[in-house]
Amino acid sequence: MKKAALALAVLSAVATAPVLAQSSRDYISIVGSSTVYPFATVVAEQFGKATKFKTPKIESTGSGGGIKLFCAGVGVQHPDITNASRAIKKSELEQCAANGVKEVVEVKIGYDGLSIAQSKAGKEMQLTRKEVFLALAKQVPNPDGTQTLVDNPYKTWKDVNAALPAIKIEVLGPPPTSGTRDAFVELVMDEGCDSFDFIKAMKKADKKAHKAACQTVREDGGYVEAGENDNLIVQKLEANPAALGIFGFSFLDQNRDKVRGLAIEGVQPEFETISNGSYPVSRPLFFYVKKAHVEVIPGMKEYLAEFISKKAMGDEGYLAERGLIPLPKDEYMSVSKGVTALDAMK
Amino acid sequence: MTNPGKALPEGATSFARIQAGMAKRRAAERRFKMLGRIAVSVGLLFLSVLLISIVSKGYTAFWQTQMRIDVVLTADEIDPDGTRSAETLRKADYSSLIKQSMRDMFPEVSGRRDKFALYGLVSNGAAFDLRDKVMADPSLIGTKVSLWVPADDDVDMLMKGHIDRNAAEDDRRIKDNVLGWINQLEAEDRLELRFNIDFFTKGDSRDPELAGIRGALMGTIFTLIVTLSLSFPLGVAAAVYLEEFAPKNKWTDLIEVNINNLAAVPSIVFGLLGLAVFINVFGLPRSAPLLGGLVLTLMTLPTIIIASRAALKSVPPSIRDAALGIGASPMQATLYHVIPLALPGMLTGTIIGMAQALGETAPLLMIGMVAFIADVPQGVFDPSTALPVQIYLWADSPERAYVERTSAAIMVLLGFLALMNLVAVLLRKRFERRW
Amino acid sequence: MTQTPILLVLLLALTSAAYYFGCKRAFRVADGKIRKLHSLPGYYGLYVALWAALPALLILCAWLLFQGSIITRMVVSSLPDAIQQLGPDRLNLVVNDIRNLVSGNIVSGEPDAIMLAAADYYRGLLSVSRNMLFAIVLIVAGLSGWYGYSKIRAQHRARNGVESIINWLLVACSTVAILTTVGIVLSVLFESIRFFQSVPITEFLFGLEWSPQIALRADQAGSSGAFGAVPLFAGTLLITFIAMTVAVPIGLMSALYLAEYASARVRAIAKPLLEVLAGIPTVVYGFFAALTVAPFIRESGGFLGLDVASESALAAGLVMGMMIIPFVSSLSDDVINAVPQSLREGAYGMGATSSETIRRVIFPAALPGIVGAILLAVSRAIGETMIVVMAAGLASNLTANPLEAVTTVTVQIVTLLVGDQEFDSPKTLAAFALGLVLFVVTLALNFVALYIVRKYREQYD
Amino acid sequence: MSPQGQAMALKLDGAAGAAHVATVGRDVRETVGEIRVNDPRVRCTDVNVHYGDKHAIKNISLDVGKGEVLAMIGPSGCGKSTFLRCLNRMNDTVRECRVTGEILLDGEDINSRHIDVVPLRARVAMVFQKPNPFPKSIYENVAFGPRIHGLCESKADLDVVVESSLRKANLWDEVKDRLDDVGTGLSGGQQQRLCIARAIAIEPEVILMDEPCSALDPISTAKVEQLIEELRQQFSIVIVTHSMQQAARVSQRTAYFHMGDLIEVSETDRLFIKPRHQLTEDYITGRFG
Repeated sequence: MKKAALALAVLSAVATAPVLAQSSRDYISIVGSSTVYPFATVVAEQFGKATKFKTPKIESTGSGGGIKLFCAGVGVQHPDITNASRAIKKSELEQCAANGVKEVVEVKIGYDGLSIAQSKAGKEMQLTRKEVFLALAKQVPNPDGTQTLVDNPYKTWKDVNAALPAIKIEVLGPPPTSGTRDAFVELVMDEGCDSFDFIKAMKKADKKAHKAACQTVREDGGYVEAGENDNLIVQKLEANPAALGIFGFSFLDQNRDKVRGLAIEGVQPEFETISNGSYPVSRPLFFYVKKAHVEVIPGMKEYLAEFISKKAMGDEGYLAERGLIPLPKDEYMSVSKGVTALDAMK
Repeated sequence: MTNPGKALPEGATSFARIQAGMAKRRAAERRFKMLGRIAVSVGLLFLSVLLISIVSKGYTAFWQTQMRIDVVLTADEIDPDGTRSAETLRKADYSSLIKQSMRDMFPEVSGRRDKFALYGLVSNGAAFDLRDKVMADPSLIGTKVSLWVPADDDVDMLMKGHIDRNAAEDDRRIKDNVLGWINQLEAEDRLELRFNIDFFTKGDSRDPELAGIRGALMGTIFTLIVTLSLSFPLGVAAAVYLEEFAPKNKWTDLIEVNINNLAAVPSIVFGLLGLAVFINVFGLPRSAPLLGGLVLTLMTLPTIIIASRAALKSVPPSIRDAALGIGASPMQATLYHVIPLALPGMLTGTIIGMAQALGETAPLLMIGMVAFIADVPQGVFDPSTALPVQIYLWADSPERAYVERTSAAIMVLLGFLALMNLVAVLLRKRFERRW
Repeated sequence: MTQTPILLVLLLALTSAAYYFGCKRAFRVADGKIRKLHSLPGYYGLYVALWAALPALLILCAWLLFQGSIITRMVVSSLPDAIQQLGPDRLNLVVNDIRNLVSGNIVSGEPDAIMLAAADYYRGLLSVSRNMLFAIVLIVAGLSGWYGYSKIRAQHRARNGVESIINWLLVACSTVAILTTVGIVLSVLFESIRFFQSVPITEFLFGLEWSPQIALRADQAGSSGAFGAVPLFAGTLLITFIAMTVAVPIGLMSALYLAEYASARVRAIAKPLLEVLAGIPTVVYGFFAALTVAPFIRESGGFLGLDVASESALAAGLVMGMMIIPFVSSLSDDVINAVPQSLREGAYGMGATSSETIRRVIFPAALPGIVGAILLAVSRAIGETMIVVMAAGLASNLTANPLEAVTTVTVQIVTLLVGDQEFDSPKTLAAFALGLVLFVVTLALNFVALYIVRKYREQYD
Repeated sequence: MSPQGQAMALKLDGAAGAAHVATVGRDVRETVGEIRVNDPRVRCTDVNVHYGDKHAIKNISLDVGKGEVLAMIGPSGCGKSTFLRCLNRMNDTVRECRVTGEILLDGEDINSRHIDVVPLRARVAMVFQKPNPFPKSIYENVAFGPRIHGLCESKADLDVVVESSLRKANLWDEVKDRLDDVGTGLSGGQQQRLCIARAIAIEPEVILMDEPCSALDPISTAKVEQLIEELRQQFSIVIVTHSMQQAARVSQRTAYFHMGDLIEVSETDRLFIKPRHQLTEDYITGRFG
């Protein structure tokens, strides 16, 4: 009898599973970038507490994984919104369209500063993008002045620039799978690289070679791929005063007592300097909305409204409090207009 | 004494030789025993270092700084039309009331930046606390209420000593003027460390001072219920079949190799399986405890089957023979004699499997359980996280106050584990035997 | 759907009744003399009960499986043409809205008349379906129960019938393992094949350089983009080796000490305490490794004049070994306890000391089990993810120096799958290929383990 | 087979010839017969064993003479095995077991807490009820004792010891061609003789046998009994048996145990022909047990 009851219980458990798998969804489902995640969650929480709707579910899947899920199709089993720390690619949009996700609304929510930081115990340094490029690229212009590329010979910062201290080059940064790395390469390495005229000239002649020269990071230990956990980088910096770390501005802001940001080309990473554009290393953040879902998933419109409201995205909004660098006024206006009208991307 | 052994060298009786060797053997014995002691103590030392580092980081999270504020609930602000309808009360701007009360406390503060900092002393959650209070008792409108609300995480960190008051201003997250306000509030007895009930009753939040583990805990409980109710009967049934009834042939060999192999398959691969099969083929909802439970079931099943088979194996064949010998069918012999004897071993294996499931994070990464979910799940279909995932998420959060909460969540998780281990110990103690 | 439990309870009641009447009837046909029956009366009861429950449950499952889609189809066909033309995806959303309306959830906006009508229709269909289900399940249960009931004779072999049903259930349970394996293979195989179409399998397996830096965007250049997985395997092995050098001696000695020397009190306290180590979530170990152990090793290395990477393999391996101790000790302990007491007595009876008994008699006798335990621990170490993700770093490094940073297979799987990269690039696919390798390796490991265990078992039986 | 021939070796101790008077406990029965011998190898005085609350052996005094086979008989659970295990402190391996009293081996109290049980057990080896060869080769089984006790310096020495032990155990001819086979692969009788060979390889003074033939067939039993007879030349043997015929066949003296008491001990012939105690008589005439 016991066995029979057991079997019955098992069978019933198996039986009920598919039934509810088809049940309805009454909350917003959001996926995407781990960089946007902390901002999206704040909005979601505010939204959940202030309205009668359920708090949206937000998964941190990385931008690529998020877009993959987002583009898989239209319907309850697919997410409504994806966050991204980079703009969606054309190929990805095409993939979306092929799967029936034809109308996608792009929302630019602000900027994220990328900071290079060191332990407070370390010797204070100032860097330029050129120096960073020389220290971290796989191949650099030959130090003897000839216009050729050689494998990076620099071991210490002093080798790069005699004014810098003789500390071993050790930079903890995001892995190549990360959008943060993407941004770092584009904003720092590319720029530093183009400060050499002969490389810049390559751009016209051989685009590919130019990119290979500028965007390839050394793999011999000078650059340490430290994972996506920025807190861990902070902790590691604390343990190792000689190392530098690359991470988002919000982490720097939270850990001011442990680490200090390095000035890039003389500009300290500060809230103001990033917002007004004088700090050179910052990137835009986005989220993408599936227009087909706006009308049918409960709370979608209200969530969008909450996100673009002044108290969230404005200069003194709670997102700014969390370290998101707000959009300039005119850009904010146009984004806000676009979202209200639900203008789909082309 | 006895005849000298013919085979032994002359002049030495075996006893004398034994005596001569004893010192060395005693020493070897002592060394061996000491090695055993050292091994056990090293293991325990590891455990205690780990636990001490966690507890010392996390115990403060069980207290939370609360701030007493006096709020004037002006009717005009909350309910200008006087309807007292729930919708109006819900939508009112309570945070402006709280800001007003902060300004009342520190009338000398001026300038946008400073005011911003002043408002920041109170948690974002205070407005919602106030709203709930007003909605529960609308008659409060128009009066002045004094209530305790959670203070901001920075204030909390300062009160708990995680922020050094004596550090230079530049090195401190709290600036001098804010520190002055906090000192004043302290002097007025408006700041107090109280037991942090919210930590156990609330779901996740992006504000450390409001974040709780209830959501993750419920998610874990639901997940484990699903896992246990599937994996235990399945595992025991499979083990009983393979150990007691299965004929020895290619097919059962295949099953056996399979199970052993599954036990060794990395948990993250089960995550891939869950993603491909349960989500993409069966269309189960992402992030649901049901899904997590299914994946963890498949993951723990081999553990349980192997442990159960070992338990069955350790029941001497004489028991089976005895039952069969008096005319019981194999099924009866198994059901009435072998399984009851093997049950403690099976349960121990199941508990180990459950403990493994309880701490598992990697496969849940793949099936969407690493998510921000503020609402406490109500069933196995609601989106939810699990405790270890919550720990992973909090550990990844920039706010410093999450460090202690992470450790505190770990402590809760370990509490769970201790409970499960206790059950396992009791079982083992009760039933352990040597044949 | 909330009525399903009620139905199940009713079915349970019916089953119990069937059991009761089955027993009763068995008594009756035997005139109260149990000896006359082929089986005990309880088996007749179970026989009838199983007859009553199983067909009804099968119907219930099938019904619930198809009910949703059938009702949905009917509702959709009742909707205005304009909505029906929407295409399957959009329709799915509309249906979701209707379902939300039906179950009284929050809906997207003010429902219009069409939606309300559809919802009403849906509700109606649902209740009809439920009633029908109720009726059909109960009737089937009754009929099939009656059939089972009518078959009861004194010489009817009820026990054999029941036992063969149970046997089949047990067989079904044991095939879950096969299904799981098939599922795993299928879910990694296809993507791996796609990966091997763009990267040759020989390069993947034997290439000495791992640097999966494909350009993130079409207008970017990546690094070398090498997919040679040897450094990953080497890193995994290095960390596993370190972990095992920590875990095996400590775990084994603990097990031997606790089983053979320790007093009951010490054993009762120490054993579960050690097992706590196995249950601590790997996330916690990861942080412990990265924040406490790694800096400690780095500093003590610096003190000794050694150059230690901040993400040294040693730190990850050490902490992983710590985690694995209880796996070795617990499993070995069980094996050691299973060694017959008579062997111990045989050795003691001739004047062997405890350590001699352990080393020369118990240990060899328990060896197959211990080897099994250790191999289990090895595969656990190879597949461990969170610790290495947090403590072992990502730089692929072909080295045997435990003080340097290495990366492992699992770390790369995680990094490749939850990064920000484009989702159909070889990078993500590489994760599946690595998963496949991991799977195959553990398979091979187990074959070896089983072979060893068998060989020893033959010798010691 | 008659023990008469050995009677001279067992000069009865005159002083202890009379009934030994138990010193404590009303439930303790007095022992009838000759508990003492002239030249004892082992002399036990007032031995008590407790398993937790259970009083398993009650105040027993008994001698084991040199070169004699002492049989212990009695119904199941009477304590004969427990008493046997006292003689080489095997009860130490049982938790909760407490042994008191004096057990002198060649005049040295082996029940003292200070005694080292390891060399003791090398002097008083034990063979168990169920043959328990180690899961190793036949050779390794016999070599185990000499190896751990360091009795042989070279492989050649060891070979000699193994061969002579196997010969003494009447097993050599049966196994000499397969010394590397697993010991557990032998037949039951061979296994038991292997265990005996294993015991005598360390040249003990006393061999304890706990129902060594209970798991064997009659032919194997006969072989083991013959072996015991031969071994008596060199060792003292204490054998527990529940077969009275076996006791009669192999032993010079027999002790009858009943519920933890030593009821009677006499020369074997005398005990079986003219039991002095009613309980003994009941037992050997098959009235109970």
